[in-house]
Amino acid sequence: MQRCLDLLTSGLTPEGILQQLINGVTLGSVYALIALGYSMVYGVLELINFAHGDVFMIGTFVVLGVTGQFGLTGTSSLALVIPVLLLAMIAAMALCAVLGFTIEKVAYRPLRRAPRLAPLISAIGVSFFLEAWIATYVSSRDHTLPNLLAGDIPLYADVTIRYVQVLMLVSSVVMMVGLQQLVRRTSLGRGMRAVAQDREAAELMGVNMDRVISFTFIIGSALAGVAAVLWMLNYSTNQTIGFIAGLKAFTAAVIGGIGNIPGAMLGGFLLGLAESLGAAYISNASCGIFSSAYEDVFAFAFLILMLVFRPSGIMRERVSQRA
Amino acid sequence: MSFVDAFVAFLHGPFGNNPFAILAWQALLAGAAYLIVRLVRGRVPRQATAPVRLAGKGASVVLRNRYALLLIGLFLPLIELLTGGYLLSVTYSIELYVLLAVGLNIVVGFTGLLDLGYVAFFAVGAYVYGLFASPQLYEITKQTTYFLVSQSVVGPQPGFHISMLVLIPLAGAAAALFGVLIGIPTLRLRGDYLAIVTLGFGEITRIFANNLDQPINITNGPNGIINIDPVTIGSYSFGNPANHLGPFQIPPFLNYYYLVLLLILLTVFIVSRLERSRVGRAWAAIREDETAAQVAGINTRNLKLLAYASGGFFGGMAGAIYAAGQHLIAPDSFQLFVSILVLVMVVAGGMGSIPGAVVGAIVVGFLYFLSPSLLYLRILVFGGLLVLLIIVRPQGFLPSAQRERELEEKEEDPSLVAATPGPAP
Amino acid sequence: MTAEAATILELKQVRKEFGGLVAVDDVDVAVREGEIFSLIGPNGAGKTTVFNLITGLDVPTSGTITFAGRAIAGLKPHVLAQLGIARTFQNIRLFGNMSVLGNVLVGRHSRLHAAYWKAVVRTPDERAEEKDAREKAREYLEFVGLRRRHGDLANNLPYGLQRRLEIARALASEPRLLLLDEPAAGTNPQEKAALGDLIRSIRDRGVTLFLIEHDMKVVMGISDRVTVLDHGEKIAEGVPEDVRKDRRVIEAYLGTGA
Amino acid sequence: MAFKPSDPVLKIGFIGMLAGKYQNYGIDAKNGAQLAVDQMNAAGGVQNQGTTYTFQLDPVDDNADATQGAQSAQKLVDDGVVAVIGGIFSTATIAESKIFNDNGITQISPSATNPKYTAQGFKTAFRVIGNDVAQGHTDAEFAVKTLGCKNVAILDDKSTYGQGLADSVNDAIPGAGGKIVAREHLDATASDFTAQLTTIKGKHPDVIFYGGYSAQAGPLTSQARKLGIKVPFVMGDGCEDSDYTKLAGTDAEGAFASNGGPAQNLMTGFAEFNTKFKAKYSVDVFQYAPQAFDAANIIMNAVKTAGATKAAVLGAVAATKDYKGLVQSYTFDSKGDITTSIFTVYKVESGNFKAVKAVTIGG
Repeated sequence: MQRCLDLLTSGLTPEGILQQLINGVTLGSVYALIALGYSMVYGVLELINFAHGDVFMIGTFVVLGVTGQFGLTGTSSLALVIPVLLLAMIAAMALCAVLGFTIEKVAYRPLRRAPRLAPLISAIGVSFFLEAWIATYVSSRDHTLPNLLAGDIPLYADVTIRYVQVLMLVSSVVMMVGLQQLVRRTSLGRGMRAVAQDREAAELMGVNMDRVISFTFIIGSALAGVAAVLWMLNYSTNQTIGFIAGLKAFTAAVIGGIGNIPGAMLGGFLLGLAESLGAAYISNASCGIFSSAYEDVFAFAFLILMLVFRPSGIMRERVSQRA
Repeated sequence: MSFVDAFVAFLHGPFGNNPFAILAWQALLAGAAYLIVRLVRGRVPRQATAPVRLAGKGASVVLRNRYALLLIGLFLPLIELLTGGYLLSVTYSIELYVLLAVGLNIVVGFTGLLDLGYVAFFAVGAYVYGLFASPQLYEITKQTTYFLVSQSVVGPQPGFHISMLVLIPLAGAAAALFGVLIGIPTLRLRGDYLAIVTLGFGEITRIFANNLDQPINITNGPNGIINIDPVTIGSYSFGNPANHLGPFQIPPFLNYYYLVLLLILLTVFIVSRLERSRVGRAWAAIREDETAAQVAGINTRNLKLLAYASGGFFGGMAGAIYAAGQHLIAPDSFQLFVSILVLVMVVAGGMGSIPGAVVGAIVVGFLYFLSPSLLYLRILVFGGLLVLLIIVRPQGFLPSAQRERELEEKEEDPSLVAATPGPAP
Repeated sequence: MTAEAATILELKQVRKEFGGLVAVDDVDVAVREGEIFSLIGPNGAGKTTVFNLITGLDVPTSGTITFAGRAIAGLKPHVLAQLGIARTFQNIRLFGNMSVLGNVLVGRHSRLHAAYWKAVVRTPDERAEEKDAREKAREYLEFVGLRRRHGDLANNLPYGLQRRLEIARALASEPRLLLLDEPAAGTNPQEKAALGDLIRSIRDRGVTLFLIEHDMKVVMGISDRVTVLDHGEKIAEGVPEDVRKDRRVIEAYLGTGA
Repeated sequence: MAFKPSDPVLKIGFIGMLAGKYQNYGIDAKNGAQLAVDQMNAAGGVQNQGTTYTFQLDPVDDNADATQGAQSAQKLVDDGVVAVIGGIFSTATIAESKIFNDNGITQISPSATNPKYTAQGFKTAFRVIGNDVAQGHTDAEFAVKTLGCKNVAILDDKSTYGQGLADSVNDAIPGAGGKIVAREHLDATASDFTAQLTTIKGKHPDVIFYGGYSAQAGPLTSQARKLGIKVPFVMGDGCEDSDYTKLAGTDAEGAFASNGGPAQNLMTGFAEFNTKFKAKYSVDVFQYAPQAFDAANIIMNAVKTAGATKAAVLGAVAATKDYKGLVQSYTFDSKGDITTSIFTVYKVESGNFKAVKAVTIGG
């Protein structure tokens, strides 16, 4: 018992907690960006676009390709790094957008009136296809970028926040605000909201459904392209990361209230925090019964609890009454 | 092999190793395939009910020829043995998948609950068998270290070694109970949400299996459980390679093949009787419209749990036999991919159709299990075919024969044969 | 009409709110055994919510619902089916990919009792029960005029017949009280007349009927008593002739342009 | 080729992951075995009782998966192999060992280090590499005694290999005089390890031991450095490869990793081996090619001494004593483990692993 109490308090330092918060928010910002794509597509089509995570994964390989082409290293000057990263982002956004558009056209559109499970199965097929394609024709190994944009800002004691982390945070919030404006202000955004509310009614009102859906996929996938750049600045990639990242992002979207843009953002941050704090402190909190290897269990448990007790999500978006 | 090589080269295209060139070539191929599909299929049907109208034919062909199929099932392994044991080992793996597909079909096909975590039941069954028919539980009490294990004398094995006649049903029951436990929190969820939650449960199960070596070593973590007893009836051990029938040697895979065949027959028998009973009708009603089913007097909660439990039971039995035949089980064998593979079998065969699940498992299984050295390429082709299949034939190879069966009943009804056709009142 | 008939269903001060929005506002309704009772009101008047409260799909925020002397608010739908309440839906909810006969057999579910394992073994009592269920189901199909279509998929029936099938499915549970949610919606005048006959003959079998209608003309012909609901509130009640003349009713209906 | 067409050709099986996440290990070992077979055939094969035997390698893929492993093992049995080299990863190897044992086929793994592989009581299971217990001991002694780091943090990826090795280190640290200040785990599919690293940072270790593969070890090292963790990393053979130095980039500098066998420059004949290897496969030796090369030679040698039946090969392999291979001298004990195992600790200097210490255990 005493051992438990010791465990409970050991390692709980202000620096540690602050560092874990920063870790969590950084991870969460990428989840959030991917979650936006899930959330938008689900809002409009009520479809879990299982292949969305793989679109993101392909984005990371585009980033690798572009930065590799310019031979970036950890010692490259900012004058080279920044334009190349921007170029990589544009390339990843463009390729992901084309891919998202194509996937919808080929794998989902023919199934719009098919039984409910059909598009989900199709999405799983696309996901497998993309992963295996990368593994067969590009690489089945792990890859990282060199340490670009090194440097950090001291915060407290020996805790610092790195420039890359600040960039990740700021970019994801900017993207979220931009998307929110797009949905609120533009006619296309109105169309999206209309289709999300009631597909048939929107069609009767003269909303071009196909166009709205295509556009939803394009925007969501382009955001995954942005997420890919940010991801590569901090983490590594291989052909399988899309599936895991996608699942986490979907969880984030559900936590925030699916179909809700700020919700997806908030859900991403919350999930990132839950994972970081969970992995860091669960061992202490459970007297050593659970170890940090249960990290993924937290995400799934969070999702399950959320769906069971508060299916509308934190932001209380209307959950469609499907029967 | 030359055909496979040619196929690989064809997919790779003539433009060298640049991924973009390969992508462009494959996009071209896909475009051509898409055009052909469009031409063959005509326009996309505008009605959700279109697939159903096509239902029936294929499944009844299978049903009518079921005795011929049974004969093939009985003699196929003997023919395969002429080429050695490899084909038989593949056939045996596929058989386990048939059992899984028939079980999952109860949940997904009959009841309409999309379960992406079915592998959890398989795992529970396998671990129940593994724990109670191996030295593992003994080692828990021993608090072993690696040194001790490597020095322990292997002779008569310590630990529990319970008979398979008890363990296989017990494994099924444990998986059924597990089905009820994960069913309870998901009762209110529908469609995609349910899919993602069940997927989560499947992954959680695997992660627990991988981590329950601490603080007490129950599952032996990533190493898995080894030295699992083979199925033994009396003094006949299924795992003994020295078994002989007259001059013929009986390889272990053959024993297990017939055991699983027997279980498949039993399962198909039970499941098809359930399908035609009030339970099966209630499941179908839940699949079609849960609210209307409730109002029609169906206790949807209990019947959904019953579906999970039944599906879990057959999955658990399959897991137990897998563990017995495999000699070793490890968490890595219970990946999400297994759930998806079984689901694809059910969908490809035709959801809600027992002959469909069986045929789907056989076709998809052979596609998948042959040519293991082409791991990624076969997943590539597998993924592509999956999309193509669901677009061209969303109802599967052999969709539910329900309608056909009702028509058969019509023939049995003398009053109807006598009735003159006329306009409905 | 016998004024002395016992009350079979009574709603007292029943209220239902959805997140602050009042759908049913302290409504009192009493249905007497053996009558054809209608609840009418313009769209959005809260009629379907009343049915959902009676059949257990929704739970009232406050108030009591009594069926055959028993408080039933909050009971599960399948329990209520067991007790003898059946219903149809405004937007027909059949089991589309099941046969016509299969739909009625599902309706019979709450009157069947064979256990899970009995279906597998096919015990004699299970067989007898299934045989009986099929015979009963055919009788109900005969009753609504669908006997010859029993092998068809429910989805393939024309609209009017789907309505009748839904009624047959509801009758298969041998209800004491049958709730019909806008049974005339989308039917032509001819079908409307036939429907009136069907409803009367259901009453003649001893089933109490509770109708919701949007269209006043339909109910006035067949109902024994009528209650008018507007914006979740009861505004009139009585025999059709009286209700038809009620000032508030006329206002409500003219006000919504119906 | 120097042999007559009528000479009997014996099949030697190879089983391991040839396509997939860790295919580089399998392909490398397969190439090593193939090279041994080619050299033997070029030298005219082996002779036993007047018959000249030549050899053919029969490679199959097990996807490092138990189910697939059993099937593929069965395929080798059907093909009539006299002995098998493989598998590469422990879990699949253990699953395969049952099939080979059933059929009396000798199996020599060049790389499966889990102690349980040879502890099942199968007479057919051998390996030409030291097991995890010996390697864990090596790493623990190195970290505590050589580096002088008393406080050790242990991290693993919860894989059969990673956790197995980490557990062995864990058991060996107290004996070496060290103290374990943190024991953490990663999920093998995770990308973000900062939570575990932050916890470790708070425990102020002098050294971090990681049990796992370079795919995670590379990013893990980078993330540790970005968090300001400056203590050295000590790892196992799963990380002693060019993937690690590539993934971790400049952060890899100063990291240590142990591996079975002597340093390549200390193996007699390695230079020649690598030259031939590179000429044939146009890549450098990655990991276990030398061990697989030796395993193949042990099998072919057994044919030479005892003949071409499965039983004869098994008997001769079990009796192997002081066989001088490329990597080391091999003697099998009664379980099928080698009696003497050699380990070498390497350090990353200017982007490459350089041998810094050799350890011999047993013998």
